[in-house]
Amino acid sequence: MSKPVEEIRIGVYVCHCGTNIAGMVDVKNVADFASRLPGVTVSREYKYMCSDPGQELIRQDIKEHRLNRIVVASCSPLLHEETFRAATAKGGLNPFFFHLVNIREHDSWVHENRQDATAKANALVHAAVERVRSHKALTKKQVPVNPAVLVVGGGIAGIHAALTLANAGKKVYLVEREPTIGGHMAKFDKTFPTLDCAACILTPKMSSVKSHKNITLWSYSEVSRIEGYVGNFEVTVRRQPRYVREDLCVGCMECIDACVFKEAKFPNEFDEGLGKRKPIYVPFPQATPKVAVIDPDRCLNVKTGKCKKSCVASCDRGAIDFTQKPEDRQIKVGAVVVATGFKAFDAKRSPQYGYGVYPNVYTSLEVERLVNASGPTSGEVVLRDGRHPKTVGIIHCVGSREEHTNRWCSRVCCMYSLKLAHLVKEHSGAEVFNFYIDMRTPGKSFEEFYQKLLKEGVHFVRGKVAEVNDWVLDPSEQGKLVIRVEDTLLGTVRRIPVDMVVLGVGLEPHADAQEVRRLFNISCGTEGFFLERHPKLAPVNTFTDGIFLAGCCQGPKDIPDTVAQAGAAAAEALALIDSGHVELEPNTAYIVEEECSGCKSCVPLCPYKAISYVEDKKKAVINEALCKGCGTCVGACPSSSIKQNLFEDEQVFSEIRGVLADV
Amino acid sequence: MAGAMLNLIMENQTSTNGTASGFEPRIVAFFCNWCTYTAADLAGVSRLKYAANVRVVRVMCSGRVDPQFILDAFAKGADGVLIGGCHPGDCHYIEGNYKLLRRVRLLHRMLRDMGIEDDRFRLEWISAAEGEKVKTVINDMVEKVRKLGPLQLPQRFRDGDKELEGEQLKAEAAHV
Amino acid sequence: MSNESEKGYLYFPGCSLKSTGRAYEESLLELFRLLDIPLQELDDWNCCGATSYMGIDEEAAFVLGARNLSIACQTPGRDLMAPCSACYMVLRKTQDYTSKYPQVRREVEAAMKRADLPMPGQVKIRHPLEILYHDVGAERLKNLKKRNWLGGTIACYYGCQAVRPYSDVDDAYNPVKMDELLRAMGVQTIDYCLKTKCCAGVLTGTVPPVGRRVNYILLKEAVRKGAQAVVTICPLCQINLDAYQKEISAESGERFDIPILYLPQVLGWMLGGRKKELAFHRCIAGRRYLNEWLRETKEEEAYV
Amino acid sequence: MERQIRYQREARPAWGAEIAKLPGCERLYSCIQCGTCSGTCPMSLYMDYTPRRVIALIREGFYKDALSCRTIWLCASCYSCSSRCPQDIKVTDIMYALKREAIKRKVYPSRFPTPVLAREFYRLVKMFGRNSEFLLVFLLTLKTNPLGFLTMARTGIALLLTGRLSPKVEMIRDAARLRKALEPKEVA
Repeated sequence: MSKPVEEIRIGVYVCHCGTNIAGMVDVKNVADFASRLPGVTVSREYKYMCSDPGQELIRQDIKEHRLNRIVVASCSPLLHEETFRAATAKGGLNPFFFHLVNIREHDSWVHENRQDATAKANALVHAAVERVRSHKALTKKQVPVNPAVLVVGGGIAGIHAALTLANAGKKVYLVEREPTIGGHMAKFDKTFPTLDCAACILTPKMSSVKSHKNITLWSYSEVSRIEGYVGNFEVTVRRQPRYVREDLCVGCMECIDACVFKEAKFPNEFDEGLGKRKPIYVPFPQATPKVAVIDPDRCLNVKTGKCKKSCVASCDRGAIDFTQKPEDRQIKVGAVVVATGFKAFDAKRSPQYGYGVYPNVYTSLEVERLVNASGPTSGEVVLRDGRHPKTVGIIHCVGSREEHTNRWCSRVCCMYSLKLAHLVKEHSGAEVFNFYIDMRTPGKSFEEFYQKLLKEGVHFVRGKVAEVNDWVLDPSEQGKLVIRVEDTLLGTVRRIPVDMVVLGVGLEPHADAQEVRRLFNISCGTEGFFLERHPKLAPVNTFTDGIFLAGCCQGPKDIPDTVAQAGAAAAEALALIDSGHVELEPNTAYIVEEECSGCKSCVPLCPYKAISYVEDKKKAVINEALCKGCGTCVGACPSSSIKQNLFEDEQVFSEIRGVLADV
Repeated sequence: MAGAMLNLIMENQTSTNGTASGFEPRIVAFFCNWCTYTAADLAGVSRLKYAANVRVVRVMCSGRVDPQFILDAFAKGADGVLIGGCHPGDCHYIEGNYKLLRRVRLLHRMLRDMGIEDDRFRLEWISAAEGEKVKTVINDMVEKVRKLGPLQLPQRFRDGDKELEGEQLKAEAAHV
Repeated sequence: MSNESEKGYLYFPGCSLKSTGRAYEESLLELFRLLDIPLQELDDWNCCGATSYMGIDEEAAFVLGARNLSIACQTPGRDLMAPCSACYMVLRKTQDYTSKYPQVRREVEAAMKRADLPMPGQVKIRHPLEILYHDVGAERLKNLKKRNWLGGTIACYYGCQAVRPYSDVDDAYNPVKMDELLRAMGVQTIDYCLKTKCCAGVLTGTVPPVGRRVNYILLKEAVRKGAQAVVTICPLCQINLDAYQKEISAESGERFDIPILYLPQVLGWMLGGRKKELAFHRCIAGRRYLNEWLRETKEEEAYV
Repeated sequence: MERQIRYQREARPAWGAEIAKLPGCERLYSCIQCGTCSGTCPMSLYMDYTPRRVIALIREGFYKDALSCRTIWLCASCYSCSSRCPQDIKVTDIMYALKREAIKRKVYPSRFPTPVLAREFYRLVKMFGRNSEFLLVFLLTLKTNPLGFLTMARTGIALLLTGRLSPKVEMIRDAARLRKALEPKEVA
């Protein structure tokens, strides 16, 4: 190059990270090694480089030793790259003259031999020293942020996030798949440990969502496409036809009475199938929006076109509209809160408990509806065969803590099982047995709740139930379900005949979590819940900037934690929006015009249509505003005329040279 | 410096556990920022243990990996090259990994023709959640390359050059 | 009919099918003859080691299995049928362990070398129930059906080892294939929740009170649910349920006299097999019911 | 009165770790003491320690109790525990490992027939390559309970009458080489 060659003066800093690095890597050896590499002016080791004094060290050295390149060997760039860039900038240097070497996550934490780990650290530091020589001064690009937010999922997490954002004056789109918002919480009777009524605390929030001027609520809708990037997402929402016009329906339910099906005969999803509904229905009295919906799989008119359509006639507002089609809405938002919730474990996957075989085996959600005053039995605990149970067994950990099903503890089952024990006992006077492996009551006032249950005379048997069946050994078991379990406190096997079995099913990701993950370009952990950016320090962020998580889609949690997390996600989204702009990494690609042969092979490679071909010049050109910095065109250019900032060929080659220098 | 390095290498060889020859393969890896690099971070956070033979070069997308990088790594003495990208359909940049895949297919054939065994060059899809896979892939690859033995391309180049030089000298001598 | 069943199968009888479980072998051979599926007995097979060997010398247990597998591999291209649940399980476990644990593999390799036998390659070990269900299929059985089952309602008893780890016969807790086959053939079966509960295995011999109690429970529940016969797929299950009914009746004061049959006996009978060939005469309990249920036609009787 | 306490000096935790190294026993330390194994075990009602407790004993290194208990000899190898364990512990294989240890150390309960049967069976198969149920029952009864012949008689006669018990011992052709394969392990 024609520029005057400046003398390269590199500062290398090796972090101990307490013993996290120093315990496995001989940091002194690494610093010594680096000090002997050409161009290295200063090489130091320090206990915690990310601490203030650590950063100060860099700043001072830049001043004192006229350093113009900085290498820090510490942890993952995903964690502290920004920290040290800032420290470099504080020293008066362009932050992109800095490079971070990961000798913790990729080295000290994963190796067991000190010499091997040290040798690897040396090689990686060597690579960085080679690399920074060719670093250039770069600036971050600023892009304005669209102040609207999309909230996906209308359970308590989505509701709370939407209200928080809307109260802060932001435009919110709340998209819910079901005909009503409310999620699982709307189905619950009471909430633990305070036993306050779920509907009483949830329904006011639901109606605020409906009436809030800043919230656009789209139920019976799904996000079908999302494009763009942090601050500027373009989203397509598909609204399913409910065959009832939302703008006209007032929820008077005349149409339901008028339906040609005189009897409600189809299982109501909201009642877990215990209650029945018609093809046209409102899922439950407080449904929001309170607009009827027509089930296309049940409605005679939708299915066959042959129905006298008495519903249409019954509606004096003319709200019923069989011509509705799925409709796509386009919106622009700056941030997205994903709050898609969980799915209850399918109890049929644990066949030893006889769910689906014996009618008196219930899941916990079914019992929530059964004890609910507004449920299908008006809160009366009556079995499927019409009897009232005298003894009830509640089995914890169904589908949880198990290699064959789900390995995790679902976190809420102990507490909701205690709650159900209390409610069932209160509603039916039955003798209740709880079967648990470990009693997990770590939340506020949880242990006190357990104590209360102990005093109420609920039986607690420590042991995982081996099987439930109707095998009879003696007359006392006749007509009962028999629970066979080792009482691990007594150290013997017990047979306990009961009338009703309640399965404390665990929480798991939705069946389509993988598709949702792809849609939003976020990650799932091994168990399938969405992965947060950092388990401690970025619990509501994802690896995609501008997309935040709230509620059980990130992992099982109870209502207080869900609400707290939803608030946090809303706050993160607010922080993003109120900053007004986002800074984009300057890792974009550019074309060196004189070297471009105009072969056009790069043009179709770009998924963002950032590359165009200029006919009169016979050259390709990259629109930097559209480039996302993947470098695919760079890797494919046959004449090497496309470069990528931060990942120039020369920089990668020197890194390769560095890691292999000791061969 | 060279002394210190040699020392380290010597120590390395005595400390290795596997083979009698004490050969420890050097593997250069190109990991994409979003999936595989993050998975390697996860392996670290989970304190999984794997062989120390792999040196990771971070790229934003596996699509950035230029065939030259791979050839260059072999030329500079790598015994193996590993590329880690997002699973098909999961690419942060929509489909950079597909574009890489096309190059890799071609390159595999080329390398084969050059006498570089298939096991020395590997492409793996590893998502951000698959820390465990980082471990198994690295261990497996190290094991396979260890069995193949050193590639020693730089050495072979030097030998080739020498031979060529010799031939030239001979030719010149004959000419004279 | 699948490819496998056209080729036929290698057949590993195991010790029980040559003695206490003779009826199993006889009826199985007859059934496969009626289905026109060739079976070839494994040459010079040895005992699989059953459950006892594992508890004394694990290596020896796997060597016993490996020798049989090695012989089977000398006739490549055919699956190996092991009707006895213990044999089936042990052979499969041998494959599993020799592939999963290098130390086991090394030991077995050394032993095979001593016996001058090649290390076994991959051979698929199959249980007759699963062969009948998948390779033959209910459709074909139905097409070949010659007789209706005039016998009583049946409890399908799967036992333990045929459906447990190392097996792909059916679900380990709730197997249904035997019920499905029999129901397809028009036989009534009960919902038998003890269908995979153990029959106590050799404990009926070594700790008789325990063994008899276990079998009492199995019989009692089957009868309570309305079963008039039990169908098994394992020689040990059969003998345990069959041979001790008198003792069990005496001890419990409840009278048990219920035929314990093998699946191939019932299927073979419905496919037109002969009573004698299907070895019904080897049943101990419930003989009077069998006489009543199994009526051969005049011609058949005359044929004798 | 017997004192009910376990002193730590009697425990050898390292022994538990040794067991966990055996094939099939590797998930021993994953046990969450839920008792599914005991609950599903058809024999647990007769055991002195439930299978879950045996696992606890091994893990804590109480080898004497773990090896001399009746539990391991009451295991009928039905694999119910193994297929149902939520932690995928192969409990049956752990029981086998304990049986082998107990026989090696000769600490199994005396005159308890199961280990005797196992050993007789082992010898028969080693000798002939196949098992003779007739001979086995004969040997077993002789060694554990000579009077048992009387109680066994009814079943025996029924089996003989139906042609299901034959005193003939079958020997495989290649018995010599099989013995060679089993050779270096001399047990029992």
